[in-house]
Amino acid sequence: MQTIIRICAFIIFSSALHADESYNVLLNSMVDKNFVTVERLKQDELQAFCSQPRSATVDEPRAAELREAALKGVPTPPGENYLGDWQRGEKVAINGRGLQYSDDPDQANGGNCYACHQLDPTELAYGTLGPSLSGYGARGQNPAMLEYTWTKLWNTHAYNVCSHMPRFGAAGILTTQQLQDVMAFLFDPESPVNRPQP
Amino acid sequence: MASRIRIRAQLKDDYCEVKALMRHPMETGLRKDQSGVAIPANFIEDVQVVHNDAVVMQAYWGAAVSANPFLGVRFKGGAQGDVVKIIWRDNQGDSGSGETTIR
Amino acid sequence: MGNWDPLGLTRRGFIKASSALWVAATLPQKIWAATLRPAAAFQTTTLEATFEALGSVPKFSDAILFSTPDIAENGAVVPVKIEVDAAALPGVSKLYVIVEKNPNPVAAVFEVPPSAQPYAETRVKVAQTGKLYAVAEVDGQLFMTEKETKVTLGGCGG
Amino acid sequence: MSKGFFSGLLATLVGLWSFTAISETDGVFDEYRELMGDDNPAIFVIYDGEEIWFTPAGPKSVSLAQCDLGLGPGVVEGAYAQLPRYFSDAQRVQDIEARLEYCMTHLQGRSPDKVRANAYSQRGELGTELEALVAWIADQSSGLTIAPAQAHAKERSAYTLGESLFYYRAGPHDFSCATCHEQTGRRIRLQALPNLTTHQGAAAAYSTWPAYRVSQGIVRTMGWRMRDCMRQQRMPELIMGSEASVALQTYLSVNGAGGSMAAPGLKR
Repeated sequence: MQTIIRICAFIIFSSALHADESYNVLLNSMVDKNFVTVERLKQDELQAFCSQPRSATVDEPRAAELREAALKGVPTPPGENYLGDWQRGEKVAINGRGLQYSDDPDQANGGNCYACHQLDPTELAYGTLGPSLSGYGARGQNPAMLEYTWTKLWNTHAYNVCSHMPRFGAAGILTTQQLQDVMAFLFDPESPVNRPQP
Repeated sequence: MASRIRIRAQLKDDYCEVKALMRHPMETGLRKDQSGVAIPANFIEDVQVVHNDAVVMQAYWGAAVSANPFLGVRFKGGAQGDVVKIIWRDNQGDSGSGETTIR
Repeated sequence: MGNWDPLGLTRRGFIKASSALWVAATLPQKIWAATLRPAAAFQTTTLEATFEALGSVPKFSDAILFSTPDIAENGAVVPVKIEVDAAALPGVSKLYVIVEKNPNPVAAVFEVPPSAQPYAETRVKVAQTGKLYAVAEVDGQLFMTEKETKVTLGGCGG
Repeated sequence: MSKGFFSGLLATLVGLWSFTAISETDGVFDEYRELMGDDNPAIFVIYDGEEIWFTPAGPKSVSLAQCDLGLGPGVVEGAYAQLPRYFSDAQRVQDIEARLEYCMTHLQGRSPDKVRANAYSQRGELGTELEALVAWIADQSSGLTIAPAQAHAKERSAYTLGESLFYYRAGPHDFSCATCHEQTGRRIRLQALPNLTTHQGAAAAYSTWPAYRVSQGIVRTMGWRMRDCMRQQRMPELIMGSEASVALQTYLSVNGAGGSMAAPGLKR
């Protein structure tokens, strides 16, 4: 029993060491540039947990803890108002700027949704790292759907702990208003996302 | 500086195909450099393709032609071993030329 | 994509093999023809003004084959190729490449002497998604073909 | 937010966001690439690189002709395909950029800070000395097999480090290299993304850098590509020839080993 504990301790310790080594190497290999500093190289718990190949075995109890923590941090939008203006939301979805050292920090960040998702079916330049969201509104606009989607956008790890989607709300990439607008872009029947396929 | 033009001329069925790459920034005058200073317009305005001292294509370009421009033209009457020459001149008065033989 | 040796010479030692085909830029200068650069046509800022500067709005013609990609990976370099069917439209003396939404629509003009084929290939900058026109001039009359090219955004933020 | 109420529905809803793979990624730009043809303006830069290699420079006014790229002083042909490798004089694993910096500072007596500061073209510049040298040196390995040295312990640990850096998530977007390059057949916007964890993907990517970037009109190096990927990940600026840059390139070259060098490539 004690041996097992020791082995576990060793595994945990050595993987922590490993992450430390990566961090130290990165710290010595990078320099601050414009508004982006080496502070960003520090990992939070979730980032450290998710820095392994997709094929790696997941420590399920720990994953459950992290999901729970992520879910707890998701606020309800002001006045439980999930839906903003889809036209503004579309601009957020198209805009890929923000938080790179080459970007203007005074401009609003974009969501860059098209980098990974299909949305308006007439837009050809969409990525496939994430699933197609064309016709998303047809999946229903009930309270459960709204809350689910809001949570997904705010902190995707509440559902899928090592998802590669950014934590748009939790990490402060988009504002609450921008997120409400993106929600409308996804759900509004008038939004091009929900136009019939050409 | 090494040559600023690369040309190849090849005999096809009933014409000679000339393809050329020129080394030139083709600046529009609308771009700014790192420190925000406008980069002056600098682009090839005139290009001539000459075969046996006869002009077989005269091109006039604007700043919208891409950087390191490519030119492809076809003319009649070329024979293997003939010399094909290309001469360019830009809006700042710089010029360049090069030649090759038809293969 | 990586294999770009146009002369079929390389592999390594591209330089050794092909240096004979290179000439330094020190040849006798210019054989400039008696024609003049159509400066006014390069300065217009709208399609209408451009056609006005050329003399008229060109008529559509199937004899002009115009190759541009439907989607361009990058607006900085969009390949264009114009080829006129000389049997259907003989006597072409000039070819124009026009990009509708550029600050100055006229990108290139090619004067085609009788010894040349009505054929031109180059690469142009296309500021945004829009139409490109290939115009051919025959005895002062203008003919054209149009094609839409979509300029896409890059992946990682534009 | 009221957590419990909808929890029964959650499992179903999570499924809604689940993945439907789309793999028609290739082909979108086929027509564009066909019209582009094979003409690569990198050729001009290759010539510059050769000239620079043999031109005396620096306080010591010597050329790089005695620089050892791993196959002995002055041997350029085939050297690029075997990098990164361990160099006993420098006592570290180096990529082409770290090695050139070493030769410029040790043979030519130049300042390392200046070499690094002028390494990559900035906006409005049309190519640097380093970019030209790398283009020429890579061309001298064209057609040869990617075969990075892995005999030395430090070469092997560079690979292991590179692998862990590849998966290292950080920054406001939680990105790592793996975010975009761990799956096959995906694309970002319209750009196809190589799966760099596979031999095929890594070989295709590694073999075609340095590359002429048509969008920038200049030749860019693999080291620059690493820096730019880090920028896109919202990370700070990666130092040329740094341990992280070399480790990541080691990870890619070893994954791509056996592929055939075809650089300088031609890219968007």
